[in-house]
Amino acid sequence: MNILSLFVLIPALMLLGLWAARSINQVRGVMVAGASALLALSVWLTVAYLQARGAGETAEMLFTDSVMWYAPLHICYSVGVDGISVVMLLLSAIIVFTGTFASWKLQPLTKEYFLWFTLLSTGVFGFFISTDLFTMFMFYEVALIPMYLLIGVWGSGRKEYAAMKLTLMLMGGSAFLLIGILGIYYGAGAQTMDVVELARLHNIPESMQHVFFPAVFLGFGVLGALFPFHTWSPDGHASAPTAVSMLHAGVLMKLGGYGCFRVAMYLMPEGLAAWGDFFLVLTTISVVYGAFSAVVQTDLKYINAYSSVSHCGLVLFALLMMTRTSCTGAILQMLSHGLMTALFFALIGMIYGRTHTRDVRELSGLMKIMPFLAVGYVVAGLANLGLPGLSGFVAEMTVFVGSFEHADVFHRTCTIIATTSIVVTAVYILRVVGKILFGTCHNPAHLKLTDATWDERLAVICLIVCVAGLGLAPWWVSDAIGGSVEPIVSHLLVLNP
Amino acid sequence: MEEITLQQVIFGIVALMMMVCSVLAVTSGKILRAATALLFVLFGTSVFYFILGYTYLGAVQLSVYAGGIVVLYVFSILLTRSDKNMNERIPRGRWFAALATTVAGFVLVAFLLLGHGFADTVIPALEELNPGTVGEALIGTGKYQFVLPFEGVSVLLLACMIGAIMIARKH
Amino acid sequence: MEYTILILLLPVLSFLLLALAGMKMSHRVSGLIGTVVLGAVAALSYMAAYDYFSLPRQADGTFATLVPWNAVWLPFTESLHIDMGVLLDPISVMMLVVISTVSFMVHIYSFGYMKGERGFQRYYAFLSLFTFSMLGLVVATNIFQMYVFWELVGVSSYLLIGFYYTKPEAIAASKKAFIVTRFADLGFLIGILIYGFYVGTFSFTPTETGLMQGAMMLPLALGLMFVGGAGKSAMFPLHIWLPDAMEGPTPVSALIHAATMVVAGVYQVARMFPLYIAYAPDTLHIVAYVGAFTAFYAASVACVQSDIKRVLAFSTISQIGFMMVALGVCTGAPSHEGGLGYMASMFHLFTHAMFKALLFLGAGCIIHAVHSNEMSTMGGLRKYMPVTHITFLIACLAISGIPPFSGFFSKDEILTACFAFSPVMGWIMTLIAGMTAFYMFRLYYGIFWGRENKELHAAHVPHESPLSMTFPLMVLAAITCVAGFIPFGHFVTGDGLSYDIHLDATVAATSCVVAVVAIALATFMYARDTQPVADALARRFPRLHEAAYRRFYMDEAWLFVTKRIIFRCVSRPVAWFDRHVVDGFMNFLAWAANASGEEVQPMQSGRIQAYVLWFMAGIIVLTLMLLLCV
Amino acid sequence: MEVHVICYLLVGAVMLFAGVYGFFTRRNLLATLISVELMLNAANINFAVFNRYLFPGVLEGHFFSLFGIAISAAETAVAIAIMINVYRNVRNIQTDDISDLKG
Amino acid sequence: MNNSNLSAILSLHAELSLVVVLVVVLLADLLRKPDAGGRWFRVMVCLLMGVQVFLDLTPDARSLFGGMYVNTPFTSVVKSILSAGTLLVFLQCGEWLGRRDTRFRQGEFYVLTLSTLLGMFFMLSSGHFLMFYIGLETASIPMACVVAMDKYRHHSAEAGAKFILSSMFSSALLLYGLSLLYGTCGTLYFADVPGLLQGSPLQQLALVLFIAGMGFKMSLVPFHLWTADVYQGAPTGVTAYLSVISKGAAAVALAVVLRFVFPLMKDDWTLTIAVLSVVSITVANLMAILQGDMKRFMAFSSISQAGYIVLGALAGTTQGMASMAYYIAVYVVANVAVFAVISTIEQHTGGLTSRDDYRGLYRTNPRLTLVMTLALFSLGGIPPFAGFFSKFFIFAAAFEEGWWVVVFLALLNTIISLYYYLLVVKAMYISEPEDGRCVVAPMRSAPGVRLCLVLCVAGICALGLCSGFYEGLEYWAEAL
Repeated sequence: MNILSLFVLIPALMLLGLWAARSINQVRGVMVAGASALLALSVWLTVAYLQARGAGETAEMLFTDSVMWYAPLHICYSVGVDGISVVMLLLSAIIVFTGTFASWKLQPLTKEYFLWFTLLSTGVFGFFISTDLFTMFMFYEVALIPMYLLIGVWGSGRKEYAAMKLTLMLMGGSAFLLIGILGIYYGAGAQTMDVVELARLHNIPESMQHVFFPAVFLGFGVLGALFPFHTWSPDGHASAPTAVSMLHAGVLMKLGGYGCFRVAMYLMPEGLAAWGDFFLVLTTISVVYGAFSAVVQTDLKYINAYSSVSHCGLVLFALLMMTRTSCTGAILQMLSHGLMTALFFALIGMIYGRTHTRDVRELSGLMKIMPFLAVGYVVAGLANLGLPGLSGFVAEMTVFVGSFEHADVFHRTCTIIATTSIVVTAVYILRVVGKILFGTCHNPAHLKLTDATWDERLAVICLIVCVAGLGLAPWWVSDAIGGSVEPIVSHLLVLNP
Repeated sequence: MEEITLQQVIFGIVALMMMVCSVLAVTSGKILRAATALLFVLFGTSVFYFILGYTYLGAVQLSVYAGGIVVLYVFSILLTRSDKNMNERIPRGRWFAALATTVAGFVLVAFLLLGHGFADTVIPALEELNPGTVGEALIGTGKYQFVLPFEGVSVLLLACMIGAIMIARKH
Repeated sequence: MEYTILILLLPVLSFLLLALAGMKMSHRVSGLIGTVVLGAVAALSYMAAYDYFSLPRQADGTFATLVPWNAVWLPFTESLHIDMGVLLDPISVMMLVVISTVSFMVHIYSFGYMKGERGFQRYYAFLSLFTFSMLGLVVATNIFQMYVFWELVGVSSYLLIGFYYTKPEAIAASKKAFIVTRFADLGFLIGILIYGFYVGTFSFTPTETGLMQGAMMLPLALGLMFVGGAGKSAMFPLHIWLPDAMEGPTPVSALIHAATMVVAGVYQVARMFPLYIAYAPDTLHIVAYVGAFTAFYAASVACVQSDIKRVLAFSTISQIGFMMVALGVCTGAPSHEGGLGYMASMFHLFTHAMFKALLFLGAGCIIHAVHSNEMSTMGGLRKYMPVTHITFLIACLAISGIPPFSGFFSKDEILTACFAFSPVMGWIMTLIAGMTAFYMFRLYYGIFWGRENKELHAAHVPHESPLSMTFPLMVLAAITCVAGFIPFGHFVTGDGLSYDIHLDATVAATSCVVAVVAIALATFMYARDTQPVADALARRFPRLHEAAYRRFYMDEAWLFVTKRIIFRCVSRPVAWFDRHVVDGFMNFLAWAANASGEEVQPMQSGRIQAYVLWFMAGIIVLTLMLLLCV
Repeated sequence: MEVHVICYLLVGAVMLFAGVYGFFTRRNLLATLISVELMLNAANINFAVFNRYLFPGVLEGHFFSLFGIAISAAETAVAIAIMINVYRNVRNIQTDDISDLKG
Repeated sequence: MNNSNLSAILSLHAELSLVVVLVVVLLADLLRKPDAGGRWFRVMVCLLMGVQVFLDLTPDARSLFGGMYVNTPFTSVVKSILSAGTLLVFLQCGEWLGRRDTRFRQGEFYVLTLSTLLGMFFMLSSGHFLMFYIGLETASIPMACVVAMDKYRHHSAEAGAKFILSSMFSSALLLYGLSLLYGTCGTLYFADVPGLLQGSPLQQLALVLFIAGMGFKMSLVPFHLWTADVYQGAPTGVTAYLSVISKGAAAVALAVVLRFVFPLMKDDWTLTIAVLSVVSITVANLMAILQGDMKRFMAFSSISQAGYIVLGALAGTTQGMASMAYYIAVYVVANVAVFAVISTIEQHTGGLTSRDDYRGLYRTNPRLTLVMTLALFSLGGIPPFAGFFSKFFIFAAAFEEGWWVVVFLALLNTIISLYYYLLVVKAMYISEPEDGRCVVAPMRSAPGVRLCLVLCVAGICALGLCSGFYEGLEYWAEAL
């Protein structure tokens, strides 16, 4: 059996295990065992992948396997990874692992919660290992729907509204996506659904590309929080329980960028040429707009959600720049944003779990009360605003340098506009840090609160280590990604000189 | 000016009667009168069948419809006291909509029928269809023979019988 | 010279140790760790300087540029990548010495100053982090490494300013400092992007072809980079963060906001100096004008401030203005042909670092003694704190440009360079030098002479600081006394060739006279118990005094920009737009679906006649559709 | 001169739409049912007429009519049974009485 | 009767076996005590149906009775699906039928339902419009009796009356349409009509009348208005049957007829079907949003599902046929599961079918809720449940024929449909009951219902993930 299938099999086994679990300890046991296994697997995969590349493996996808599934429509269960998927799998595994610990004490209906959570992660893993359009889309949707219940049942605030809005908007995106996928399949002569194969054929008529590129890009873009289809993000994230926000902002939103790159751009370069500038403007707006919106928010999660809009906008922005460096930067940004936003949401969840408020006006002086969480928050904030040595800097700089490589003045102007977001980011991050962590605590009820417990510490430390690890030693990730971005970008560049 | 045949005369009278009675059947304020009008229409229909030479069909029409169904109607009208509380007034807007739709439909159908250009065929007057032919076709299994529909209808009738009894009987 | 990497690694190790395990240590242990490590760093720096300058000069008479360490950290493209490494050349070695010296002194000093403070370990950790970042900045092998450490320095500064995180002023000041410099860094970043794109490298020494391609855009790139430098070095109008940054602990102000970090901008311009001279002389002159204006502005504000740290802060701004001017007035690389300013600037940077650190540390002692920054709580302190008094006086004399203290020599070179550029500039700078002497002695008299705040001092008798604090004062004072005689021109010049410093008699005399007159004026106005002249002046020009005291309303302008424009005019509308227009549209779609559902609901009226009416209507419509369309 | 086929068809059409109109306007369920009878009859006439006039060779239309009569009889029987059931439930058979389910 | 005739008769094995079941049930009903619980009687019926499911399949195409009856492998598979669906409905009906006020009528229920199924079989296998019409009527008239079966409940009677009246109206128009077709073609044999079609305006009218009649059966907008009322008023088991079996049969029959009888008028009927499909999906979705009663809500859901189903007919290709049959199969299991849950709750709470009564259901009946959730997700087209695959295939089929815009509009509508399915999910999982306690107490459903639910869940999960079923359908459809 193919090693990659384990990424789907393990969560499936976890689902069975959870179903059979009778006590909360058994549930936790299953979760920890499964999440650790996934983490170990993804680390192993990363190492194996780098070794294989080091040994001179040049195929676009490694560890490939393909089993015919629905022959009449050429649907296969095909798997394979390149550098991009490998890092995405790694990211997902890390966040599932930490998310498990972040929801260690979740009540009530713990078992059900983890069931849906695991289903969600099944979808995520499945998406990243798939190279078949249909299975990709299937896993994409598998990942979306558990969100509804996870937010609706275990969320907070206007959870019903938010859950519904999030689900419907994302499903709206997937409606666009589905029509696009059908367009690709039939446009390419209904011969195959394999992404690599489709790219090699490269025979979708230009007129069809002009129609279906925006459909696919928009479809994935909704999940990537593309302006103006991002409004599910603030409401959804604000209402979701901690680990779900982590997984959603950390991984699920990355599905959007990944899909835009792997499917929309890779398969329809002529469509990209026609629509690229239009979407570039939207993403530029996303980047700046998200940042400015975050400045005046008062709910911590809203701040982070808008920040995610800005950062995920940067992912799409960089992809549309179509240079090797910028695309590498986009992937790095996905990775980096995934880690740091997960960290953010974890911390916000932990703070909220104690204070029962996320309003920045009601929180103050937490540094003294819960120093561990506060320091974690500062680190997350610094990562978010792009402090060198943490992951955000690496990603953003790669994006900006790469984007500025574009020969076109319009693109470079957009880049300069996008760079302004880093100042605004600093404004809202420092505003929050200053308000809630520093100063003296005004609320006497908060004085009695305790600092993080071991499970929370584990999750936070794990994420901080990853954020710092990526920030301090970016070269290997950058190389691995760059190598895999290369064929895709050169495919694009041949057509869009 | 050509001679007017008996067939034409009968047709004209019957057709006129049927049309008038049709309208009466749906407009009459008294339901028993409507049922009577229906009866006349059904008679008229069987006359048509006779004119066409489909004696067997006409006979069936007479016995089943005029003999069976209309009686059923009369019984049920009396049973449900429909003749007593007949309130047929409907709001003007709805009436207008109903009329407009009907007229539109009729105009459409009539227009299409007239526009189709059906061949002007002559049929031999009063030439009857042999009931034996009918019987043969009814039990044959070949093409243009109808044993299977016959079986199907029998199942249908059986089912309807069971259903109607189930619904109508008191427990 | 591979060991130079240790200069970087040691502080970072110390930082990690203190940050991760600091909470478990006693104050003493953690302080010792930090101090000892810094001592080692200082020793290594001196060794590096010695080793470096004792290497034989190259054939062309310059010191070789050494790169003992360099590795690709983050690859972008073939030619563009961020390297991390150590670059040794005269200015970086000079900076190593300055930073490690001042940092070491501050470490020792903090032992006494921060004694018993909550978060002592954290303080030392941050100090180590800062030192590491600053050292990394100066030894950067390429512009992007410089940017990396530039940002790190900014964050360390943020953390240290906000050290007293329960004080609202400290929080606000740290935030302001970070955001203002961040804004300036945006310019730096864009400058780097342009530089990288057009020149094709991030290295300080681009290839010939790269320069050919990028010559057109270099002025713009360098100008944008200077914006970053101006932010860090508190050039007008980006200076507003620096006075507020005094909310941090005083040793931090000495280290970061006087001696090292704030001169990063100067260092950056010096680093790019060859490119400025060759490709963007006009940009360089803009630097000079900005510097000159800033120097004047800051000096005039400093004349009326009452908070001693604020006075010192404005003095710092003014002095950095001097350095900028010195760089800006250069018209060529060779010291004899318009390149004197480069040497002068670096020299002033060096001497200023020492005496300004001394001033701040002295101010720290005073604050430590009277528990206040306000001059009104001081006066007559010379009796209580003799060591502080003497060292402070030395520093004041140095900054005023009185021979034989170091400031005289460096400032004299600057003035010479200015006069060489244009007499107007020369005279302006001389005037500002006079103002410097005036406000410094106003400060000096206000603290140590003048009317004593008896009630306060009776309640809490001021006392001399412990040795851990006075020792650094004495060391720095000693350096201030002798530094002027260092043959600086031998080591650092615009073109790398050795240059003998010789005083221009006219300039020296003029500046001396101006300084003395200014000191005399200050003595006349402030040395006595009462200050009739100063009060009269303040009464005569109330508007001007008020404006100067309020720093010419720059903070109000800042507040206006942030609160009104960014917060209220951009962010609020954007957020409103997001909620009500973008999101409103989504909600509208949902509402529309619901509403149209209610629109079609009457169709389902429950009346069978209506149902078949629809049925019939459907047939008619479909038929018509087919008849007409197919 | 013969009676043209179209004459029969028009009579059928009049019956059909009389039935349609009746269905639209009648409120008594039995009256509605009477209208449907008209409609069914119209179709049956058509079959017979087409068969006789246009395609006299085989008896498809004839049989269609025949079975049509049978089926409409069955329908009527069931319908009347249901009407009586309605009457038992609500003691009335106006259409207004069967418009509870709506919306 | 000669040998070939005998073998011809035997070739009707699907119908014959169904008739045998029918007769056995009729006799058994006559023999049993009317007021007994009738459990064994129900078990017997289900067992017989279980066997019958496998007797429908035939590997080769046959045309019998001079073309009056045409049986193809594909229609035989569809018959099998319908039989299986009927079996599922029977399983879930046990609880309702065993009730004191209905138990003496269960024999009639089975007989009538089976005769409608027989009618559908005839309809599917007909080779002549007369046969088709008889099948259609057999499939609907007894249905009216079953709808009105809860005869002392006013709503059931009302539903029955509405059903029979609108059914008659539509069948009269259909008949008229067929007469026009006959008048213009001269024959009604499926095999002969294509050669005689000209696409004249009168034939267009006939086509529309025909489609309208079938649209009535499938409840396509605007011929759908009876649906909600009848579904709500009919006994829940009957609603389940109506919503899946008769709808599925009508859809396949329509598709087959359109494809093989009207190939020359393809432009006409594709346009009509496209319009009907889009309008059905949209209007039904908009209406479904507003519904609070579960049965009524499911009625609108089924209307919109019908809109999706006819997309397969719209394609009119082999793939379209296969995906349509697949869609129906998937739709059967999901919808029957939903109705099984609704009916169970209804039976145990004395007739509660409002969505608000489902609040907090998860706390009291987690398994039922889970089944309901899976079924709704499948209906909404959420992977990995079968509904996702069926939607994808049917969209692909329509897309292949160039109906991009229709597919896109249908896709947009899936968002709305997801919305209202989630409303139910929300009620069950998220919403707080009015007084904090769920009105539905914990309950244990009857064994038949449980078996039905297990089968349905198995179908929901397996039909999509195991590709064999669809590939088989595609294979059979190619032999069509």
